Formats: sequence, structure tokens, C-alpha cells
Amino acid sequence: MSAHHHDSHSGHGEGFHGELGHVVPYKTYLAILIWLLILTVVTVAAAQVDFGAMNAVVAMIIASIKALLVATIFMHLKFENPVTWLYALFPIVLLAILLAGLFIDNPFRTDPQHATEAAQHAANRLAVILRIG
Amino acid sequence: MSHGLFRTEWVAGEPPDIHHMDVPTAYDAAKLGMWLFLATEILLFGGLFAAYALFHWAYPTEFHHASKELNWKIGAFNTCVLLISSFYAALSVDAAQHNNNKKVVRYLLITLGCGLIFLVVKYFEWTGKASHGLFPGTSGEHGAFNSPEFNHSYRMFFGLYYCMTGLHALHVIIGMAILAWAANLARKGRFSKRYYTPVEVGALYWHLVDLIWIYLFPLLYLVG
Amino acid sequence: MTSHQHAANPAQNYLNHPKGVWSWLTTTDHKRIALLYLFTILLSFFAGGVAALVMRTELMFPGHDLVSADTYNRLFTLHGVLMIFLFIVPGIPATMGNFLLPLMIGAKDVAFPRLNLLSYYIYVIGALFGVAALANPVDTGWTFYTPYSMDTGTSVVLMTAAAFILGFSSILTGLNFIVTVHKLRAPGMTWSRLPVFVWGTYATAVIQTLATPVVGITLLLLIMERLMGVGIFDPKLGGDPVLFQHMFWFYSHPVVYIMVLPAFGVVGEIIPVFSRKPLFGYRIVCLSSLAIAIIGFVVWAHHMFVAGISDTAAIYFSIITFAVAIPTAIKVFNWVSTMYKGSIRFDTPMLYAMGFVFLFLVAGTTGIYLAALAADVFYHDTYFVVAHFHYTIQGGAVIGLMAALHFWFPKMTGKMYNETVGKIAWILVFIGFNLTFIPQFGLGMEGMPRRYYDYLPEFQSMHSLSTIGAYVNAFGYSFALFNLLWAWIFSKNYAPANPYESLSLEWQTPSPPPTENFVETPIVTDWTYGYGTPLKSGAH
Amino acid sequence: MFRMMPEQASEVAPKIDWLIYLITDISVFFTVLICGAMIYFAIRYRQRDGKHHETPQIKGDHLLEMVWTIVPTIICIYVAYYGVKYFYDIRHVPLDGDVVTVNVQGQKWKWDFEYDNGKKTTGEAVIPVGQHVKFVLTSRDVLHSFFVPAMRVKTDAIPGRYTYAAFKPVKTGTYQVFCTEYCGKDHSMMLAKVRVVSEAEYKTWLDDKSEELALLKMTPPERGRAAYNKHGCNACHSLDGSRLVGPSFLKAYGREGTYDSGKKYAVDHEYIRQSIYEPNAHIVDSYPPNLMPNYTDQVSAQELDDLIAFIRSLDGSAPVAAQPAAAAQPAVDLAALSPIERGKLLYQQKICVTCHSIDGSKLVGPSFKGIYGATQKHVDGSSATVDEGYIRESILQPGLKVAEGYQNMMPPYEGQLSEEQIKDISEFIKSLK
Repeated sequence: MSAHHHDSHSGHGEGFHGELGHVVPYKTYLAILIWLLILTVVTVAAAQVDFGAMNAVVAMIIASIKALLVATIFMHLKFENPVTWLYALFPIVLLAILLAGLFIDNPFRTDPQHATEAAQHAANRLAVILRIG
Repeated sequence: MSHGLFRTEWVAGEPPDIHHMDVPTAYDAAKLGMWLFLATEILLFGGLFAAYALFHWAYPTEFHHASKELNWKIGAFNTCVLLISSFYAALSVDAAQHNNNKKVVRYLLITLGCGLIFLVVKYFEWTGKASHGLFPGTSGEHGAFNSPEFNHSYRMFFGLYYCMTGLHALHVIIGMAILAWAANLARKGRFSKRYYTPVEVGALYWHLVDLIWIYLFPLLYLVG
Repeated sequence: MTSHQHAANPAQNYLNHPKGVWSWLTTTDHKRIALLYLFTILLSFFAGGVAALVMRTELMFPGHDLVSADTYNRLFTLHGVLMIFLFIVPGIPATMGNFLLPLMIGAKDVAFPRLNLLSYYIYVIGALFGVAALANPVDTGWTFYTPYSMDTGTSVVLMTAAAFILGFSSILTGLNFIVTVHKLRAPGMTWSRLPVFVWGTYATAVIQTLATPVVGITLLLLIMERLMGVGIFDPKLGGDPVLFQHMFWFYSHPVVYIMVLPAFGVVGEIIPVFSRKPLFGYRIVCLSSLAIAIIGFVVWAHHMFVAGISDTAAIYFSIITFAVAIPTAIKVFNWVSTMYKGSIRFDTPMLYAMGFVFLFLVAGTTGIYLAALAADVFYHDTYFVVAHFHYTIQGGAVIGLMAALHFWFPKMTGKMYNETVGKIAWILVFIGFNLTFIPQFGLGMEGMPRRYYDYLPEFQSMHSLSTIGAYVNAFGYSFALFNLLWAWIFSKNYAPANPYESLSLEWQTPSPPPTENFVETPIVTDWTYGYGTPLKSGAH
Repeated sequence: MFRMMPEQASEVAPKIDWLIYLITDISVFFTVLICGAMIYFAIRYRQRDGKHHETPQIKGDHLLEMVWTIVPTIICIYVAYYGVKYFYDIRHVPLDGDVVTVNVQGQKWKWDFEYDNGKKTTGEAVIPVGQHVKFVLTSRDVLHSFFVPAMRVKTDAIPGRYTYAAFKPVKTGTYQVFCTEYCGKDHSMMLAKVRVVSEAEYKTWLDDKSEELALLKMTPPERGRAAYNKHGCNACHSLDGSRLVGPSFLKAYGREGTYDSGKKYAVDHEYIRQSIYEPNAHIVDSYPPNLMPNYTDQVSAQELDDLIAFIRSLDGSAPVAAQPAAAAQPAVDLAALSPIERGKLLYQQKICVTCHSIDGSKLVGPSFKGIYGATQKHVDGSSATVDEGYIRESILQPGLKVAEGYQNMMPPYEGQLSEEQIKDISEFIKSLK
């Protein structure tokens, strides 16, 4: 903690000449924008190819790269002190914990005795879909 | 000597006189405060993403099928609009850091314009869906949305779709209001490289809105 | 305020300057906002207490005594919502946290004073929504479980909106405190010199800010469910009611740590002062506050062991829940060790703190039953759980709030309350509370389910005992709070700046403090728990 | 200390009780230890006559901190292990052995049980001792929870999904079942019984078709009356025109008119079918909507026809309480029985049993147990001691004195019971101390 002068009454605007925040060159912003647009095209292209269940994961990876670019450069996160980093990442960790909690529960609920009924139920729903589709 | 609640009088380019903080602390505090608020927004949308992830896993085929109803070209266009608006929001902060209030106003206006385009495109998309009977309370060739016969995973996909895009659109409107407030101050030449917190805070909020859409677009339109 | 000067009561302080109701309603002074919160939450404490007494009277004998089944269900919901969302969640953080945080770290005010006032008014609006919901009071329990909360005819939408708005106020308070502790510490006030109450409030603020939005979106989805029929929680439409429970408890377990962590902080402040001894293992006590806050986020599904979650999830959450017991046990050991070789005075705050240690031991150990999977299958949703969470919330947080109100009363009001009356009130509260909830442990062990309007005759004796206890408990609280109110208005016994010779920063400024808190921004040179003479063999 | 768990009736109960008593002993030990230390320090180091004495500035002790971190961790691991181990024993259902499966349907405020051979019961499940039983739970409306304290088992019943509660009973007897997930107004009344009986008795009970046989011999209106009682219609719809939660069935059939909302209605076969399967389709004016549960998968088509026949029979011509001939009742020589036994027989024949229990539990009407000689409070605030005259009047004109907390539902038995029979019934009630 740098020592701030203690007198509470002085230290108004006119006394301050320091630099506020970090200045990022124009070219960097432009490069990031172009990268973002390219990645949008990539994500659309990736969606046409059918990776099966992996589609969602691929889409999320690309989206996360774009999000990282926006956060670090556009939002100056790269030049912030560690506390801001902590509170930028904390919600992502909590979201991961919530998802982990949900996905340790729902997929493991099948009760062996009732697998037959569950399968039958899913088949019925599929039939309804095909008629609609 | 507590101030009046709203600081009306100010000196162009000079940070306001905050009685218990000096200028760099006030700037850092404002940014940390906004980052914390963005953390709560991420968690607010996080709850929706968790629900979506769960039902995407539970009904993969139905969700994929229902997402075919959405026009991904409009979604892609909206994504680009928001990315460009995010670019100009970042430039407005850069302009403020170079004491150029006129550029700040221009860039903010471009950002607000992009936001408006986004909302208009979203409005037409929603009304389009409603006419196909995919909006709660309506009926179309798929049958009435709220009737039991209506295929329930369609209802769930579109229920989630409207919740997510609706909440996101609300945040776009809030973001535009903040940026408009900052643009108005910039028009009066309020900012300089010693004081531009409103622009910085407004831009941070706008980037978050763009960030959320970056995740919404593939989840809803492409993967389904 | 009588103007005649008795003890050194400075003419100008935050209470009497600036004057006028408008100055109170538009104040951005954290001390005044703390008092505004205090009166509003004590109002809802009183209302919640009355609802509890009516319920306990109904349960005195089996069968219909006072109210119908439907009214009983609305009463226990009202009791839950009032006590949790309106009283204890803002409880210590918004009142004592607001008042003490800036004082304890040597700041003039919180980081965003106007946001602080805005949080108070958002809280008031939320409370008004709750009052509006009284037109057709909700009968779903404070947990709003679907699918019952989706098709009951009571005003669930209004009450969930109230809870959402109150959550928003809680977020903004948490946000304010985090930025304040990071940015506004006085020079020299490093993290290892922060008082343990500030650590507790900081850990609480982290949970407030990061857990509340999830319940916000859950309640919003419940409203969407009722208005639009989205189908996420509705089994008839393919949704999953257990998903609601997951997202609800993801917030509602961390919220119990929002309630109790500040109380840990308060006890950590009181015991050293009245034992004239440094807090034992200060660094570990502070880190255990953060540990509890972090672990609090990963254990929520121990509320759902029998709710139909998978056995694998139940096993995982049961094991990880035990991890919460460790830091809590460490805290209790450290408090008791602080009293070793102390010079102990038994003022009312010390009595509340010692009472807290006993009550929280019972609370903590009964938590072990509910964490052990096989035992929770039997105890879930029985009166054992009711007794457990009343021991943690009332025995923990409310007794912590009472301890704080008594300990910092001279600083807040500049007056001393009547000690003997305070002690008598404590005895009543302590006996009443135990008399109310020890029998409920017995009911739980015999398998009586909770939220029951009518019960089998064999449970009757314990219920009657519990009802008597409830009245003694209620009388104890009213007596204690009345004593404080009386002292504030009529007492002439003005308090010196530091009646208990505490080394903490907030006692170094006059009481009641001036609006600017400190005439001269303090420079902190030493640890705030340096009581007693240093040991010959250097710092132990 | 604190050994208060209910009786151990299932195989897993002793293990769980051992774990609970283990935690109890550890908790009591540590609470006493720590509070004892605190009180000892308080007394030993108290300030004497108000003067503060010198105290050492002890800041901490790393060894102590390690001890009281490791010791609780070991205890927690030990308890957690047994918690998980016995949880496996609770949840484990042997796939190979012969497991009795009972389908349980929770519905607002009653439990329905259905066995593999189609036998259905409400409020009571009969299971054999010594065999693993699996209750497969689901719910028809909101969340419920199937809790049998004596068996130490509890699982939520979730609509739209199957969950199960399984145990192996080791003792015969009747055990209480509670609903422990809040489910609305009568959540505290949603009770049931699990009766554990010997293998042989369970077999005979399961194949006991007497109830179905009796039904076949009856006429459709009589079967309709049985369905009327079995499905609990009597709780809300009276037969004598008096208004209860729902409209009375007396002279209902054939009634026509328009609701306040202007919609026309005619009570015919279709009206009754809709009202049973979609209760909100027709809401009679001044009656509250969405209170009547949906009976879609409970009232079979056959029962629907019987109910319609029964409702059509209530056109006011035949005396309301046309009792069904006690078909399979062996001709018993009444004179040989004591008044109390005769009273008990009448108590069953005149189906007082459906509303008045004799074991103290509260059904539609007050329980007879211990009622004789007690002062009974009434809805209108008055009260009277229950004697023979009171019983006589309650049988003939029940509407005059309605017990507090109950509704005026009892059909008048005027003209169906002789004076002598009424005297027998009151003797029987007097004998129920």
C-alpha cells in the first residue's frame, strides 16, 4: 500500500498530475476486432461440421477465446492489479462449481430397475418429434 | 459537511472533489466496484446457462431440432454488430485518455447506434417467432404454445431462448442508458485524461453485454 | 438530546449534526445508514417473532387450537421470509458492518456512500413488496419449492419479487464493503493488522456479492414459470423440480454463512477485550473465516440428500460438507484459548459471547448428524433440522447481533446501558432459547416431521415445553432491546470514548464519533490485539 | 444420554442408531470439554474486586493449532466413512433375491399403494417380514416424501419421476408413515401405515379377493357408493344436499342451467366424466376452483360408470342411506352377543368406521376413543359432556352439535337404527377408554 499523504482536506484534483489507467494503442484495438470477426466466422463454420456431442465443446472453446480477447484488451484486464483478476475469474469458478454439482447429479440418477420404462418414455418422445420434424 | 446527493457543479476535465478519497483511489475504487458488479452479472446469466446446459444434455435431439427454427444468419449479423460496438466503446475510452471529448462523443454515438441496430434486429426476430406460434400465449402451425399437446422440449428451448435473449436485451438497454449519460457529459467537455471514470465504467459494462452475447450466439443459434 | 454536558459528550457528533429528518433520510454517512437499517430490521425481527409465537401457541396441543391449517402454513412461510430475507441476512453486515467497517480500518466512509444509501432504499422497496404480498400471504415455505409454488393461488410472484429486490440490496452492500476494505484502509493498516470483525465482514461481503445473483435468477425463473409456463421446473412439461432446489440451495447455503460469519467476527472482537488477552491464533481465525466462505460454495446439496439426487452426488456432498466443520471448530478452540490466563470481566457483551460459544458448539455438533449421510436420511426435514438451524441462526447470528449491539452501544449512542438489566435479559434469552429448542431435538430424534400443523399425541409434551420456552425467549429479547432503547433516550450516563479500554481503532475516536470519523486520519503502527505484557521469551 | 430413537424395525436401523449414538457421544464429550474449559477459565481468571491483573501476551501456539485441526479432521473422516457406508446399505436393493415391489403414488394428502397383482389400497401397505421391500415412489401433483421412522428410511416422491425407498423389515407390527416434504394444507394429515405381517398372512392378504367379489355381487349404484367412499368423494361431496367443500350429489343428475359466466351446463354422463377427469372443466358457482384433485389414473372406467349410476340413484326418491345388504355377513345370533359386541358389529356395518376411528387418530369425524364422559367443544362455541343422550342425538340429527375442528358431514341415521341398536352403539363407545 503506497503511503498516501494523510491530510484529508488537501489533495484535490488540481494537485494531481498522475496517469490514470493504461493507454492501449489504436492498432491493438483494431487487431483484436479483426481477430474477433475472424473467430465469429470460424465458430459459424465449425457449427456446420457435425462433431456430434463435441459441437457444444468446440463452440464454447471458440467463444471463450473471443471472450478472453475482449476481457484482456478491450476491458484492460491485462493491466489491472491481481485483485481485479481475482474477482473477474471468481464467478467463472463458481459457475463451474454449479455446473459440476448439476452434472454429478442428473446423469447418475438412472435406477437400474426402471431403465426399461425410461427407455420407453424416451422412445415415445422421439416418435412425437419425428412426426413434427 | 456531507454534500448534496447529486454533484451538479464541476470543472471541465477535473475529477470531482470526493471528501474521503484522493483521485487515484477513487478511480481504482470505481473500476473495482464495476468489475465486482460485472461478476454478479456473469453469475446472473450463469444461472441461466446452467439451466440451459442441463436441458441441452437432457434433450439433445429436441434442442437441436428446435434451434433449427432460429435463423443463424441474423444471429451472426447481430454478433458482428455487437463486436464492432465493443470496439468503438474501447476507442471512446482511448479518446478520453487523450483529452478528446469530441471523439468520445462520436465513438459513443456509434456504439449506441450499433446497440440500437441490435435491438431492432432482435425485435423483428422475436415478432417473426411469435407469428410462427413460438411465443408463450400464441398459436401457430406447431399448435398453441401453452397447450399440453405442444411439444414440451420446444416450449423449454424457446422458454430458455426468450429468458436469455430477453434478459440480454434488457442489459443492452441499461448499457445504452449508461453510455448515453457518459456521452452527454462528454458533449459538455467533462472528461480529460485525469478524469474519465464514467466512460471507463460505461465501456466496461458494454463489453460485458457483448461478452454475454458471444456465448449466447453459438449456444442458441449454432449448437442448439 | 439534552444539551447539558455530563461526561465528555462532544456537542457535535454524527447523531446531532446535521439536524432534521430530511438529513437522516438523505444521509450518505455510513453510521446513520447503519442506524436506519437497525430500526428497519428490528421491526421485521419483531414481526417475525410474533408469527413464531402464534405458531408455537398453535402447536401447544395437538389438533386445532388457534389457527386453521392454511393460516399456519402461511405463518411459517411469513416467519421464514421475514426472519431470513428481512432480518438476519442484512442483520449484522448492514448494521454493525456499515457502522464499524470504516471506523475499524480508519476510513472516513465506505467506498460508495451514495450506493450505500441506494442499497438501503432498495431494501425498503423490497420490504414494501413483501408487505404487498401480505394481501394473499404465501403458503409455500421460505424455500418456494416447485412444483407447489407454481400452482398455489397465493401471491408467490410478489413475494419472490420482494426476495429478488432484497437480494439486490444485499449484493450492493457486499460490493461496497469489498471495495472499501481493499481501497480505503488507513496507512499502516495492513491485512495482517485488520480486526477479525473486518475479516469476517469481508468474507461475508464476498458471499453476498457472488452468491446472491444465483438466487436472483432462480426466483426470476420461478416468476417466468408462473407467468409464461416456461417449463424448466414443471415436471408435466419435462422440467426438473430438483433443478430449482439445486439453484436455490446454491445461494441458500452460503447465505447461512453470510449470517454467521459476522457473528464469528463480533465474538472474536469481544472475548480479547474482556479477557485483556490477544486473540489466540489471530491469523488462523482470519483465514478460517475465508475458508468457511470458500467451502460454503461447494456443499449446497446436503440439503437435498433425500430429494432424489443421485447416490454419487449425495456421497460427494456428504464428504465435502465435513470440510466446513473443521474451520468452525478451530475458531471455537481459539476463542476459548484466548480466555486462558486472562483477566476476565463479565459485562453483558462477554456473557453473550460466552453464551454464543456454548450455543454454537451445540449448533456445530448437531450439524455433524446432518452431514453424515445415513443419519441425514432419517433426520432430513424433521424437527431435528429445525432445532439445528435455529441454533446456528438464532443461537449464532442473533446472539452475535445482541452481543455487538451491547458491546458497541456506547460508541453508537454515546451512552452506557444498565448492566444489571442487561444481564437479567441475557439470562432470560439464554434459558428461553434452550428451553424452546432442546425439546425440538428430542422431537426430531423421534421422527416428527417439520412444517406440521397437527401432530400425533405422543409428541405433545415436548411441544408444550417448547412453546413455554418460546414465550420466555421472546420476553428475553424484548426486555434486552427495551433496555437499550431506554438507555439511548433517557440515560444520563454518558459513555467515555473507550469504556472497555479496547485497542481497536473505532474506540480511539470519541463516542459518538463525529461525522468524519477521525479528526486526523490515524496511522496504524501496531496490531490491534496487543493486550497484556509481552512475554520474556519474545513473541510466542 | 439422548437415546431417544424410535423402535428399530428394519435391518439397517441398528447400524444407523449406532452411528447416531456415536455422534451424540462425541458431541456431548466435546461440548462438555470445551464449555467446561471456558467456564473454568472464566472462574479461575476472573477479575477480583474489579481490578484488572496482569495478563501474558500469548499470541498463539502452532502445536495446539495443529492438534485441534488434525483431531476434528480424523473424527470427521471416521464419521463420514460410516455415514456413506450405511447409506449404501440403505440404498442397496438385492437384484437377485425376491424383492417385494410396491408402487406408491403420493397425492395431495393421501398415499395410494399398488401391488404387482393389481391389488390397490389407500393409506395402508401390508408387507411380509424378513423380505426386502422396495417402495417405488412417484407423485401425482407436488413433491411429497415417504418417511417411515421405524425403518429409518425416507425418500422424496417427485412428480414425473420414479424414486425408491427400500428396507428389510425384521419385526412385525404396524409402523407410522409420514409425508415430510411440505405439500400444502393437509401436509400434516398425509399419514399412512406400513403393516409388517408374517409371510403366510401376507400371502392370504394379497390374494384376498373378497373385496372384489363383494363388489361383483352388488348393483352398480352400490358399487358406485363403495367407490364414492373409497376415493374419498365423501370428504367433499355430501349425499343429503348439505354444502361441503364441493356441491352435494343429492338431485344433482339432470340439473340444467347457466353459470354466472353465462356458460350453459347440463349434469349428464359427460359432465360427470369431465368433472372427475378434469375437475376445473365445470366449476359450480360460489365453489372454489383447483381444489378437487385430478382422478385421471385412479378412477377406472368401470368405477366411473358405477359412480354415475350411484349419482343418478340419488334423485331423492330412495332413502338417502340405503345401506348395502351386508352380503357376505354370516347370520350371527345377535341375542348371544353382549351389547358391546353388538355395538361393535353395528359400528362396522353402518360404516361408522370410515369416519370415526377407535384408536384416537383423527379422520373425517372425531375418534370414539375416550370420548364417552369427556366434554366435547362444538363449532358454535358451546360444549356438552358426551353421554348416552348426546350420542343418541348425534346419531339421529348430527347437524345439531358439530364437534369443533370438524365439518357437518355426517348423514342423519334417522329411521335406520332402532333404539336398541343405538343403546348397543353407545355401550360400545363407552367401552372405548
